[in-house]
Amino acid sequence: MSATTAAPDERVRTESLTTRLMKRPELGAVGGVILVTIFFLVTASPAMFTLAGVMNFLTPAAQLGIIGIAAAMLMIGGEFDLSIGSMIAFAGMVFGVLVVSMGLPLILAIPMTMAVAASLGAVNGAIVLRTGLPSFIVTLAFLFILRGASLVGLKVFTGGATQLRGVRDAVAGDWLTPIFSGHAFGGLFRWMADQGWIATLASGNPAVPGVPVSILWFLGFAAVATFVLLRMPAGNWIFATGGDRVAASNSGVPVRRVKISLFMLTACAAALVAIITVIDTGSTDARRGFMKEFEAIIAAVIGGCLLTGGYGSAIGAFFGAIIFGMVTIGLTYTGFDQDWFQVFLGGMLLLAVVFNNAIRKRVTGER
Amino acid sequence: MSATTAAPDERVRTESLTTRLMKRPELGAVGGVILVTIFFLVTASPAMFTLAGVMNFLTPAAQLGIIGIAAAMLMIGGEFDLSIGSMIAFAGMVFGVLVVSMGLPLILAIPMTMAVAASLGAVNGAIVLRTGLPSFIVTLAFLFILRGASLVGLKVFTGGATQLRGVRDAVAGDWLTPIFSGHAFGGLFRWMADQGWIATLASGNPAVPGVPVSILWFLGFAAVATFVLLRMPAGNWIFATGGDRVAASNSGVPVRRVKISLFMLTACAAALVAIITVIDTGSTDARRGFMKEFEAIIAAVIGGCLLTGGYGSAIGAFFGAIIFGMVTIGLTYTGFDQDWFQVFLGGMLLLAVVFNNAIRKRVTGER
Amino acid sequence: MSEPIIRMQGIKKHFGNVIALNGVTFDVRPGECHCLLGDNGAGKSTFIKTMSGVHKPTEGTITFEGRPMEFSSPRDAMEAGIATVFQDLAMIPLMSVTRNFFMGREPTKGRFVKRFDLETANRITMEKMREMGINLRAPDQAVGTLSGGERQTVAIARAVHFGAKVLILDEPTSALGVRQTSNVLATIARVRAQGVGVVFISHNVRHALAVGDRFTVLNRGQTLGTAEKGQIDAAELQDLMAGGQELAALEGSLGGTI
Amino acid sequence: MSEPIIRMQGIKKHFGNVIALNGVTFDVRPGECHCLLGDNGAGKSTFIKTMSGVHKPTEGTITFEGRPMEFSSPRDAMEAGIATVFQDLAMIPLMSVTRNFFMGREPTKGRFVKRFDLETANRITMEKMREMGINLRAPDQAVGTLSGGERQTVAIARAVHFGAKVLILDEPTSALGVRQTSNVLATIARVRAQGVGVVFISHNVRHALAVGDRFTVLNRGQTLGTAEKGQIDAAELQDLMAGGQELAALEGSLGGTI
Amino acid sequence: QNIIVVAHGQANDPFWSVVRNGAMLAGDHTGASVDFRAPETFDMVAMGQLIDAAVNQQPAGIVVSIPDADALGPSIRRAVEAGIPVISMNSGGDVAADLGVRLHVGQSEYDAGVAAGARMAEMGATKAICVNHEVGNVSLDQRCAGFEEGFAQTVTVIPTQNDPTEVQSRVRAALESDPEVDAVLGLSASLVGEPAIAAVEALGRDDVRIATFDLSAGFLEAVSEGRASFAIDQQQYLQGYLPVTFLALNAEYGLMPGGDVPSGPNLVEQDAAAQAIELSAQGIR
Ligand SMILES: Nc1ncnc2c1ncn2[C@@H]1O[C@H](COP(=O)(O)OP(=O)(O)OP(=O)(O)O)[C@@H](O)[C@H]1O
Ligand SMILES: Nc1ncnc2c1ncn2[C@@H]1O[C@H](COP(=O)(O)OP(=O)(O)OP(=O)(O)O)[C@@H](O)[C@H]1O
Ligand SMILES: [Mg+2]
Ligand SMILES: [Mg+2]
Repeated sequence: MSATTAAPDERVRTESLTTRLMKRPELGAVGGVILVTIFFLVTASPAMFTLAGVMNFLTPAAQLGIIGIAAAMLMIGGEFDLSIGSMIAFAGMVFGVLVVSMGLPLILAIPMTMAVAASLGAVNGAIVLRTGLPSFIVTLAFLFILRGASLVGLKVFTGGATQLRGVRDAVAGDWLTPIFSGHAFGGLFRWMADQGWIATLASGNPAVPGVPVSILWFLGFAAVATFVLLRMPAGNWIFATGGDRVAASNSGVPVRRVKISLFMLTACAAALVAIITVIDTGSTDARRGFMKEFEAIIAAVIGGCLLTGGYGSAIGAFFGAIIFGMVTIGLTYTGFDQDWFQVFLGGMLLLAVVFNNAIRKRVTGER
Repeated sequence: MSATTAAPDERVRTESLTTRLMKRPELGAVGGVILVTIFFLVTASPAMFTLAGVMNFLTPAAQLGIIGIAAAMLMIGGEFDLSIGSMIAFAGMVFGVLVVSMGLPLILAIPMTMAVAASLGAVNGAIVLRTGLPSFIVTLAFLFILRGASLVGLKVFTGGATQLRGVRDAVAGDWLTPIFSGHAFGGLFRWMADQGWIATLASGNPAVPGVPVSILWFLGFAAVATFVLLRMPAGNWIFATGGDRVAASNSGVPVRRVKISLFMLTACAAALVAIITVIDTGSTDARRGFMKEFEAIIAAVIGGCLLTGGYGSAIGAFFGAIIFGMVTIGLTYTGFDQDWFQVFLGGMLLLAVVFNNAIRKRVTGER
Repeated sequence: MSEPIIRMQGIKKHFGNVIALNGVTFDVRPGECHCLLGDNGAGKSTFIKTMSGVHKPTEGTITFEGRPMEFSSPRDAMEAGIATVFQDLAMIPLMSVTRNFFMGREPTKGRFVKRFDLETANRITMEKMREMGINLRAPDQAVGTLSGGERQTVAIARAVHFGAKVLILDEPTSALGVRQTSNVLATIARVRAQGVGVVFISHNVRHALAVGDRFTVLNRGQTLGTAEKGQIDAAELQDLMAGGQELAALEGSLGGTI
Repeated sequence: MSEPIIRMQGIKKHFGNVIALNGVTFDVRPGECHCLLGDNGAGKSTFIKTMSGVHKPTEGTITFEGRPMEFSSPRDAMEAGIATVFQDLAMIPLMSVTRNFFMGREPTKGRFVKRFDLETANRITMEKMREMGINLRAPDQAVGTLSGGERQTVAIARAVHFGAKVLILDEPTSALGVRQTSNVLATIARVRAQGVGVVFISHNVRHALAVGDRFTVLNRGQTLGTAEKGQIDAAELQDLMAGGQELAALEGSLGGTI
Repeated sequence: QNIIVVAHGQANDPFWSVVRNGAMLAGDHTGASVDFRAPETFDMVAMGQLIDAAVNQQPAGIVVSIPDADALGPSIRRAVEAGIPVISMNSGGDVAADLGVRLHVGQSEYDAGVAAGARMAEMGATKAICVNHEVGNVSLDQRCAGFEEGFAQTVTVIPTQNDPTEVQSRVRAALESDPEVDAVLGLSASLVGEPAIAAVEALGRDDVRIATFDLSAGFLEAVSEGRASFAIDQQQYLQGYLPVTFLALNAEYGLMPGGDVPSGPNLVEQDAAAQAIELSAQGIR
């Protein structure tokens, strides 16, 4: 119908590859990571960027990142979950009880914990959809309820204490344990230590016994989440649902199904973190995951998610979690007076996000 | 141009007065208050609804309400402030230092504290507007920065402690003190006690020495905020700004001015609460106001504010704060086991909000 | 004459105390274009929303292919073969044109993991838009940055692409340029010839007369009556659409139809 | 011929890598209706948004009443006397009709505390809407629940009420019924007679010819030329608006103009 | 009889849950009904309001902790004025008498910190960090301050959150960035002490001495195995048990001891640790 079909459009200016790359919301948070890295390279003790140091700040970042990515997906879908942190405590309690008090093997205990978490997530979602209340207030109620229930549960099963111990003994020898705790690639690292490629401890063991499995889970989850969001129909539905619920529903997106699934996913991510940390520390207590919902949302927002839904990325939350982890742990490596910790934390966060944003704006022109 | 001008429109069904009343967002939260009251009338010790008991749960409700109403106005204007709680600590620190360490009279110390708070609020707002970042992340940075700064400030001015004492002595005798602390109508209450109309303590003093001034501030602020929102051009601008920033700006609303003013207002409300509580307790510490930003948002949301902006009311936040105050204090009047406290708190909040919502829906038809 | 695909009888719809529809009866047959006309606020959009599963009627029955039917969501209606262009277009501004085009009905590829086939989707989108007379710069432009007419064209192209049995168009040409309008009208004629039933809402008498086979006029939530093509002329129709009230006097060439 | 109120010269506007306007020159004189025509995506809305202070032009100059001018916000433009009906209407769905009508320019009463005079505002709103041919149920109905045409009428009535020197209308009649359309066209004629300069964007050749004094056609971000009334006939104009490309063949009465 | 306990630490805090267990057991033993209450976070304003609420119910006695005498003073005085016997526990021993409180059960946080610091110095440590999981909580801050005093060297306070993984990473970071640090003091055994042990062991440093306030079974195990140095025990079970018992007896027979009861400090070292493990796992120590 027109002759200009294939010819380049005169209404479009050409742009460079970097410009095109920087435009992707996934890459928005990279700038922040670079900035924070440079900051610590200058100010922190060199121990921070040894292999051991990097693993050290990546471990909390990974645990935060797993829930952060889930929170980001839920946020893209237009909802919040404030019960993530309490869910970590609750799922940890359930898992601990199943493993220690009931003595179940992991192959049963893990699916059961996940099932409990998923059904609580579904309850959250169902209430939100049924009542039309904002998810903020509904999941807030669950923040309190689950936190309280963890305490009560722990007291019942320990006979009065707020800490349930003995998980490490209970799962030792279970064939699933290495998948959820400890370090991967131990052999490789030992070999590298023997070759003198990586630092060793006084005892001759490698300073880093391997890659903590939580980091692998973190990487894997980020990859899967990104794939789902960008390359699967479900991802399209999530963006649509969060962008405009009515329009999405009118266009045939199964909005309710999407939202409920996302709530379940978030709860399961919290349960995964609970399982990993409970096995790792060998115990669980009533304060686990305190304020984690908050940090998860922070990671998602640093990574470029909009609180209003419909925009964001899993990779952004990935980098957001790394930024947050680096800043919280990194300040300990610096010589700054630790009383200033929170001031620095806030300042660095602000700087990283402003920097991200400035780069993105400069690159995409105004928007 | 048409004949049906004055005649009743056949396209409208008549509705009763109650229906029309219940439709107002201001009244949405009343249902929740009634429900919660009934619950505690049944379960709690009768001491809760004596005069002393009512004052007792209204005092925290009032302190929460002052920031809750400000948070509601900001939320209606489309923004968040997560630095409210830290601002309470910071303003409290500033005020304490001015009064105790510098020995300034209240007539100077209060305006100076307010000015500091307002300018920090303006900085918050300016960063949000300048960078286009979500206020969530910007004020989150200030959450950390101000909390950290309070700690550092307290340590500097007390020579290492995180608690600053002696405010009560410093302000005793200042003519402004009765306006910001203590109880109003003390004479009236003493007279009523002498008449035997209200309960007295063993010492013969009335059990309630008067109405805590924070309650009067709360009532006054709620009235003014409601008036501004519903009856002033500025109120219209706030709703428009939060409803759709671009549309509002295109229609000539000074969006930037509105947002900055709201940030300043929120900060000043936090400073007011700080001043009231610091004078009342006679001390301040680095943990003051911890998580209050959260509770303020809860009060606003219980009261019917939408997190996405453009909808809500000050009266709603007023009742939201009362519900929250009643539930947190009220549970201690019941015989429930403290371990279950959080479970009940969450359950009651959920119940109150669901109930509000159900009533409103039933009354307005579907929406 | 063939059986109606969809028949709506005595439809009423109340929103709280607002009565939007007060008993409307309407049907569409395969291969016909049934125009729904009426003043602003007459209830046209509300009516087609009940037809496409967005609203549940307060009263009244819907029969689809002879069977009584209750759509519980727009997805149900879509699966039954009803595609709709809503007046507000139902687009997500932050999403790309392609993603909006295929929202809810993404083409997939891959054996085990069904991936969203973006290449195919992009190609189809560009093609369908070009057929409607819009040359997009790129299929990944956000819908929010499209011009009003471009956006409307996306919605129409999408509905035509997926419209199986019934195609509902709520003022589809309101923001369109002359070329795009003539394309849309030609498209209506084409799909009608393929046996699809079309419901067409317009305020433009000339557009309605150009493609309509039957004309139903709504006024203040009620049906004023239905006319066959040829039974009614432009001036009469326009009079009905204005709700029987006279028009403002105007100079210029507007004498006849607007 | 009188001096132009507003003159825009060589306006360019880029969004990132998108070139929306590539040098457009345009002016409006008091008491004339200048029509801005063009295909979908030609850049009409972008152009009038730079005129009303929403966008800053990437390049080009704006002269207002003979003085160079830079509007830093729509509020500035409004205060200078420019009222605009945007294509997306710039309404807040959750707010009432009255509050939308007076948004940003509320009437006040009271000596010390300037209160929003809601009674007056309600009265004016109902009156102005009635003049345009819409009988609202109540002035406190939320705009989000109005029908498309009702909503558009609110935006037009508002702009007309506040339009002091220049009135810009971006496709104001797209969602309107016949009666409302004729009211709007009559209103344009009326305010023009009062010496207000009107910029009128439309895809309807007949509407443009009915009220326009001059006609400027945009195509792909550039001016194709300006014609005076009488210099050009409907078919020529329509040809220009279609960007010089032929129209789809159509049966029925659409032969001439759409 | 109804006795109300208002504490500044939450029911899910491992330390305070032991206090609560003690109070509850005392309730069982004496037949009094015990309500245990605490604000949601360390919040002096809210705590004052909880004391007011308790006074309104006219109980047979009130037990309070007093981390901030200025803030809680008016509420406590009101209780005294209303004729309710008040006993303070845990913190506030120095101000209790001025406020009209009958007696105090507990140990000053500051003194306990001094004892811990002195012991640590005695064991030969030269440079220490104090890991504070709730900076700004005055009673925790005092523990660090006392430790510094007893240790007679500057002590760096490392602020952290409640999350064991983060605590572990930060302790490790602190040790790596300053290899001279050879002593770690935690302010909570389960929240800080156990992750600190894990961090030190991951670094393979056996010259670092680890001590903590309060007890947890896991930490005690480490002490008994020699992987950690000692835990500071306030015997906070007594802080819950004794005041309730005293008040119940007071209500029944008008009895009241004549002076304060110090419940600690008591350093649990390798020899005594094994015995405490089981009790700790049950929430008694
Ligand atoms: N959700 C709602 N709540 C209240 N009233 C509503 C709602 N939706 C529509 N209405 C009212 O119902 C009437 C019919 O609206 P509808 O959108 O169906 O009109 P329409 O015929 O499509 O008009 P137009 O030609 O202007 O698009 C309008 O007067 C409108 O104000
Ligand atoms: N913010 C933006 N970012 C990128 N491109 C934009 C933006 N706004 C407009 N455009 C592009 O600029 C072009 C001109 O858009 P504009 O809205 O001005 O067209 P129009 O002439 O008003 O069309 P219509 O008649 O359809 O309303 C369109 O192709 C559109 O895609
Ligand atoms: Mg309509
Ligand atoms: Mg346009």
